[in-house]
Amino acid sequence: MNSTSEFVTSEFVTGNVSLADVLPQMILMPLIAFVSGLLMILMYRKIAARLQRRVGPPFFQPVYDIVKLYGKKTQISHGLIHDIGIVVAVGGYVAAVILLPIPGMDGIADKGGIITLSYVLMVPSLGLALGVGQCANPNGSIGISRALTAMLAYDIPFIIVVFGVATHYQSTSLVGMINYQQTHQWGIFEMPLLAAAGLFTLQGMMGKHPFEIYVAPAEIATGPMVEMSGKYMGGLFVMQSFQFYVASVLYASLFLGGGSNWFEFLLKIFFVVEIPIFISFLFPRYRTEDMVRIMWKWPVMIALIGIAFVM
Amino acid sequence: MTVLDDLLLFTALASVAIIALRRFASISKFSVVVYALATVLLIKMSALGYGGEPVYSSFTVNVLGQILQWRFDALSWFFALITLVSALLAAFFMSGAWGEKYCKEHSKEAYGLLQVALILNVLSMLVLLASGDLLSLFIGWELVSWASFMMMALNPDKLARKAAIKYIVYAMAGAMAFLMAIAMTYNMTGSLDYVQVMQGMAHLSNSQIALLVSLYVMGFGIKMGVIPFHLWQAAAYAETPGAGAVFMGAISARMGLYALLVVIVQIIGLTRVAAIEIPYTFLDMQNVLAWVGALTTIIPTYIALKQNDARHLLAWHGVGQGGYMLLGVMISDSIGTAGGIMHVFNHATYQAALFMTVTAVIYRTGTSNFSKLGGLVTQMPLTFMVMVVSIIGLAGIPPMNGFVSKWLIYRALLLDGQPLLFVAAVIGTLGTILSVYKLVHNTFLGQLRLEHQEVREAPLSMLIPMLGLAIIIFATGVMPGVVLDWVAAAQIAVGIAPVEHNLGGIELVQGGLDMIWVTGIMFYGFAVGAIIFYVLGGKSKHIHQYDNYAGGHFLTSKVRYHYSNHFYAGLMHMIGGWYRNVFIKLEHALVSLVSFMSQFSENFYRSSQPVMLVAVVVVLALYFVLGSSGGAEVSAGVSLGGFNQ
Amino acid sequence: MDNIVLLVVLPLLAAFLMPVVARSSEVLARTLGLSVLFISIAIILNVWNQSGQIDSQAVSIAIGGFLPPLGINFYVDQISLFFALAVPVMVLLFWPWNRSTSIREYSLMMLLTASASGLILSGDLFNIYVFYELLAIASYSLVAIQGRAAAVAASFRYLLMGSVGSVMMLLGIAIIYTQTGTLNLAHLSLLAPEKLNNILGLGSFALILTGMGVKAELFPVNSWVPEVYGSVSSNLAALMAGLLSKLAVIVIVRLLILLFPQPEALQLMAVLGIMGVITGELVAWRAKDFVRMLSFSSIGQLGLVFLAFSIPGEMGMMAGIAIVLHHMVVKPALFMLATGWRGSLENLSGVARRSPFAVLLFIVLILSLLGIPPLPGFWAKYLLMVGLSSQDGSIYTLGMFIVPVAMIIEIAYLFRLVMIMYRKEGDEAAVNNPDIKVAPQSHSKWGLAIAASVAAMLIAIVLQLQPASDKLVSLASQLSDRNQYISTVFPQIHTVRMQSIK
Amino acid sequence: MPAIEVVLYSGAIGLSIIGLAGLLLLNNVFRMLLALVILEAGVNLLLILSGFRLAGVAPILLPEQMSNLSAIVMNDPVPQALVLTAIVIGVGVQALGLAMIMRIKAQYGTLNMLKIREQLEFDLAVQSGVATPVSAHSPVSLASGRERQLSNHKDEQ
Amino acid sequence: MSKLGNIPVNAQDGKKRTNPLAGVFDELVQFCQSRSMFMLHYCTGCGAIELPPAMTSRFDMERLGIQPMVTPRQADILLVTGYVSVKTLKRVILTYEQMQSPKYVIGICSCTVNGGMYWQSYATAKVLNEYLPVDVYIAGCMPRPEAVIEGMRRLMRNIEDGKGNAWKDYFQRYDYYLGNQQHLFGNDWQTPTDIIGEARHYGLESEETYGEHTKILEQHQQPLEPYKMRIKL
Repeated sequence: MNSTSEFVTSEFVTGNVSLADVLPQMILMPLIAFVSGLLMILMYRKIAARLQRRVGPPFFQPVYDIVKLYGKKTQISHGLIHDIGIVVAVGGYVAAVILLPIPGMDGIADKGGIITLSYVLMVPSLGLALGVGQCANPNGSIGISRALTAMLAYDIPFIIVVFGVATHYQSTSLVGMINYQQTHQWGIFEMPLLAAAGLFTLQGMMGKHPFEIYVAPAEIATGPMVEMSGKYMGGLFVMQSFQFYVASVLYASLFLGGGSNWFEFLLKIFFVVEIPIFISFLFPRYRTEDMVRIMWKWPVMIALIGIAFVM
Repeated sequence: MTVLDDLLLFTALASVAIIALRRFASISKFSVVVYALATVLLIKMSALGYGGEPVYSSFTVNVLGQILQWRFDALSWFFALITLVSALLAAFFMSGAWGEKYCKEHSKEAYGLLQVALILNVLSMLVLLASGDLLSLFIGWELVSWASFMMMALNPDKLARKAAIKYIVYAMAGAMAFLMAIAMTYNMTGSLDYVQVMQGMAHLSNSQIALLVSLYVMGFGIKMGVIPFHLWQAAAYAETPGAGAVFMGAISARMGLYALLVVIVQIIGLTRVAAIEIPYTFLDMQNVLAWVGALTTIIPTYIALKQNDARHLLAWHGVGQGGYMLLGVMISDSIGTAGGIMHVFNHATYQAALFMTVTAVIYRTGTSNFSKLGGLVTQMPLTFMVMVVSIIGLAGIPPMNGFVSKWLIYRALLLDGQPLLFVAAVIGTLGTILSVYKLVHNTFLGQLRLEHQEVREAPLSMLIPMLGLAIIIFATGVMPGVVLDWVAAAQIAVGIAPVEHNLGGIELVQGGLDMIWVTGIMFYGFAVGAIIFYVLGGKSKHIHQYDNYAGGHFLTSKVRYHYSNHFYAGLMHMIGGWYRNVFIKLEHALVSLVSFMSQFSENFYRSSQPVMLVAVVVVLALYFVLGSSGGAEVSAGVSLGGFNQ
Repeated sequence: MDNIVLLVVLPLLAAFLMPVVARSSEVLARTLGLSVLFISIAIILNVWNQSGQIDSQAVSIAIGGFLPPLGINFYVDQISLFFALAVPVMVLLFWPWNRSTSIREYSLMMLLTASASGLILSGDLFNIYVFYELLAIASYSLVAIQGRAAAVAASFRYLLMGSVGSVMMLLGIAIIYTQTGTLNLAHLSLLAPEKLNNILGLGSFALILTGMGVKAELFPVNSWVPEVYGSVSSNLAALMAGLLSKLAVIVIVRLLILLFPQPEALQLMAVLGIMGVITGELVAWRAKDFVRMLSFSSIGQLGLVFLAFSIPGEMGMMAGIAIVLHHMVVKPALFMLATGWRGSLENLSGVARRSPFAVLLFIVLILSLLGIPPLPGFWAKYLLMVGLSSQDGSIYTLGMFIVPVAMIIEIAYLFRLVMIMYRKEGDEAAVNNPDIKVAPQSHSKWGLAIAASVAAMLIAIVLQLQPASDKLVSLASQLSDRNQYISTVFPQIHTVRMQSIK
Repeated sequence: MPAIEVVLYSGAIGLSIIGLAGLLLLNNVFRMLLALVILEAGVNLLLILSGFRLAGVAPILLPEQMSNLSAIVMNDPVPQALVLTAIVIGVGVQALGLAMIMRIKAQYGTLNMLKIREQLEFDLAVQSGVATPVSAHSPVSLASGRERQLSNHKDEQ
Repeated sequence: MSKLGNIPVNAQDGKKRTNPLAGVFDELVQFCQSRSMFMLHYCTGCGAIELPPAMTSRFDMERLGIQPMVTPRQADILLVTGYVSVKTLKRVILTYEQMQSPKYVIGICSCTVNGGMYWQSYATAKVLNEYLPVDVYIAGCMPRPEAVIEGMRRLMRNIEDGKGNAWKDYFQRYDYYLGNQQHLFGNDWQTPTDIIGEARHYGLESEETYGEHTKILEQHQQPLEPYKMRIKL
């Protein structure tokens, strides 16, 4: 692994970045993420419909939904924290998106690295949790308690995967990892087991079937979203598109070599997000404890074996 | 007279003054002034924090062939800074409305005693931090233990008394292990002076070092509350009267880490510790200690998750965070130890702030029981804000300071190639996130209770220290370089390569951290989010908490529509069975064993024939005598009538 | 210098004169005892002032001009002088002041004083036996004279144990005599390396240890302690726990140093000491009343003393003396506090409100007893631990682990009591019905004064650590110095001989 | 060793053993005291024997014997002096013990060591307030039973 | 007023465009609103059985942008699918009030139109639009999925044309609806939602918002002011 580390370190030492250089990136990256995220949601719904032998929504359906939600005449707020919760939930993902390198835009990614990124990713959850908390609706609180439990469930295998990858590349810099993969070999070929475990956690991270117990519409009335109306719900829709995007880009950066050009990049991230979508409609929903159990069993086991190969 | 002399003398005189004046009403103002002046004296030594030469006290004692001396180096200065600032804030916190209420609820005398306990704690900690040899370290150690005990014992509740007793028994066990270790060190190296012991350690065998390390670690570990000695701390700290708990939670248990840094890291050296192989395993002593740290992050954190009282929850987290410090120090490279040492500072800031917020809640509502709180955010928004800032710090999420120290620890674990420890640390963090959300949700969020509708924000005297701490938490989170300067100096003092840092964090070729950028991006993100929310979305209406979706049910004030019981029911369904109270059972088993042996001994003393014992001892002694010398001499020895010989 | 003998003679005379004098004038009889005690103190202080050389060297006083080894002698060095001073001082402190005390009790107190002084000063083995027996008779009678049925029964059980013990001691002395043909300590010390360094010598040590151990609260022969201390007045208990046990210990140690060079003797003492520590503290943990707790704690502390003295070398000697001196002042002070606090521990609930000063004193005393730095008790314990860890034997290693365990148990029960004392009143109903409560009373001023002065003394020592530690070192070196003993008693012995002994 | 010495020594040791066994095995305090007397007698005898010489004479050194010291066999006088003292002390102790036995009998109404001990323990417990006093007429066993009950009653850890 | 043809609709047909771009944004929003309808199906009666086929693969409502939602906060359409008993009506009204405007009500089955086969029951509310402003009725017993979808499409067209404004009527003529509700439930009728406050907040009030019934309501009304976040030291 010494050759790797030398390689990574010699090439990707970033110097000081000036704000002017990165400002366009800071504006563009969330936009790209938003658009791709919307497309992913569309893909998600389309695939679901196809699997259920339906036609599915029209192409602009995600846009319609979001515009409609933001265009609501009346919307309720349960207080300042309710508002701030949504702001933080969206804003946290915006920050996370900026910290994720994409082709041609990696100026700021090195300021954090993968560990920082995975903790920045907790900020929206916490913000949302606070906002939901203020709604004073127990369904929301139950949903949050389940969501945090789910986070506990999938973050443990995820963090093992992150560790394995970082150990493999001898770096926590995402830019360094991507460049290494582009010049050598994709991570998925070098670390197939970790990649498999990563895919597993990706499923949990997206919060869709079969790990969407925290939403559970018929049981706890969509959990955290129960009191979300209008722009609050719209914020959550925006957040969800970011969520899809971040999860897929992260996976693509860790295992699929990121993207050297836009076409390749988009192909990869849509491919990545496709897999969990296909899986999600094949399984019924897991209960919370079952989700914890399955997440702590298989992906953890696979990832640990993967680490043993990497180290 | 050096500055250190001034500081110690000043604090000692101040404690005498506070003991004398404890019944006066102005004692609270006086004590604030005292801590402020002491802090000023400490700042006069601030050169230490940037790599200055150690300051020696001119006062020494020569006793039993030992020269006791006192001195301050960068590490002591760092810890002393935390101590004095938290004492200052705690004193300020209790100087106003809280103190008046405490006087009313208990008595003026009790309040005076709380002030006395605080100054004695500070004094004893300064003495401990200033210690220049192992014996003075032990003296300081015991003083700290007893000062803490005094603080804990001030709460007259039954639970608190029990906790205090438990504490002092544990503390005594730790002190005794420490004393044994000191005695052994003295016999092995012939001295107790740091420098000479350090030289003497070089000649010791690995097994000797192993014995010493395990005794020292047991002594210090009990104070830190590491597994398996973690049972005493949470109850004891939680039941300490509010302002006292602020101070204790912030710094008291960290004295264990200070001693550990001095003795294990500086004197013995982690390379020696790492050289000790544990037989029949592939671990060495350092790994074992790191694992102790890792388990300490996990187990108490998940015990905290089950608590139903805010103070207990926080106190358990205090135990758990100690594990991070130990883990960080035990990684033994410059980044890891920097993380461990820095975490002391960070932990002190947010833990003090959290205890203050909880105390403020108790001050206003009279309880910290989660089942009796909720929805206070509208009534106490500033307190809530401070709590949110601090729990973000505690959970180790950017941009607060707790993240930086944890990042350093994770980074060091990554560089060191320790996957399992890394995972353990992360499990601890995740558990922390879960339980801090429980804390903030069950006190401040959710439905406001009818009886709390008239609750007001905490008074200004309590808010000022809280807000100050919140600012510190955020500022040192954004600019960790400020603290890392001191940490680097402390690292040099204990003989570890200092961490390379800048104002924003760590520069590391293999992926560094720049908190200024990270925070900037985060706030940029929040700004974008706010624009999306406030500009694109329409007007919203603020509604009553009873206007809430309940499946078509009509909510009134009679219905408690709030979720706080069994908060993580799903998770507990899964891991609930893993809480087997193993350590509590072990503790009980130990007590039962002592009880059994005690009954056995008592029966011995109750024998009805007094002469029986004499006969028994004579027979046994003679048996021992015969056994020890062999029978051959008996016949030779028995030659009676010896006068003529 | 020679008037040291008066320390024994005067109280003995007074003891026999008192009943006679009392027939004519009771007041005179009462003052007689006190005046004798004051005279004794004056004599000792005079001797101490007169001869500065006592700090470094000792003096032997031949009784009646017969020189040892044929005559009997008193041996006066720092340590014996110190304890000889302690005897009248402590008897004075714990003098039964109240008017109803019978003149017989005063008389017995004088007998106690005389025999105690004789015991510590005597340089002759058989004299030691005689004084020891006198001391025993005085203390049996003092216990029995307390009047209560329990006291008589306890005293009788004590008597049985003590008598058998002294018979054993006599047997030991007989063995020594058959081996060496002399009873003078210095002479014995000269002969010991040849004559007593064998199994019989060891046996005799075991027997003497058993005999003296009864008084010194040695482990298995101390079951009288809780019974007797529980049934007598606190004054007497303080005297017995504080002074008499320490005298016996010092005599044992002196015999050990002079007569028994075998390492097995030390091991025997170490084993019994360890057992004493652990059983004493364990039972004290279960004790339900204050006096019983103190009694068992005292057993534990004496166990520590034996363990400390069993460490070969000067470190052990220092540790032992330090613990002895410390316990000698602290335990009586605690017994004085017990005067107000007899009774169930539960009844002490909330006494801190009624008598805060006494509770404060109690805490200071037990902190020192537990060995909390920088109080003097800590230095004693520190020396003990250093001494124990400097030795290789498995017994000492065991001791090194047992002592901390015992301390932990001790802190548990002592601070459980402190917590009970600081309870809010009416917090917890007492276990038993109210009519059997022995309600806590306020302390006598005298008892509080003693406790307070002891506490003040402890703190004064903390402030004067350096001189105190120097003094301790010189005491220890003098006590462990066999050659000084021999050369003091037999100044004519040639130095070449001395070296061969070494 | 001459046969007569064996007899003497074994007699002395036998006396001691009888005394010790009596002390250990008997329950009556008066008999225990007597056993103590026997034990002391045995030990005193041993002490005497240590200075005893077969066919020895009284240790009075006459001037004409000075020339031929080694030929004279004398009994050792020191043990005899010691034993004299020991006997005196022993008698004193025994008298004290007897007086105590009388007091015990008067107050407890029994000479049985077991009962005395139980009553003693109970009295101590009552004095210190951890047990209930009962009337003087209640049987000892009842009292001790109650005391035991009480001592098991509350056991704080 | 209970006739079907009298469903009050405040048509805004005569709206003039002064600036060609002035209404573009509004029109976009209206278009999106019509293409994205989240429905809350309040399954009061047998009509609900026809909804699953309408949603699933046979008819697939999602291609029209119609999705089921479970909480009134997120929903746009309230489907009342059958007879409404008095007890149920209370819940229906609460649910409606908790929905966020613009919101629409679709009455399915004859029972919601005129009581249907329960026309003489003492326990049902016969005409739904006396209590809530109903946008579309889908008659039939029960209407088939095709009919349901047709009803939805009608509503979509209305919204797109800017005619789906029945929700405003509830604010503007609150007194009328409240009167009917009080008539049925008694004078102490109150929901936890603050309709008057909302009307005032969003400027949707008119003279008819207040009247004798709102006065009755005010007499016994529990306070509905939210807890203000305040810093009172």
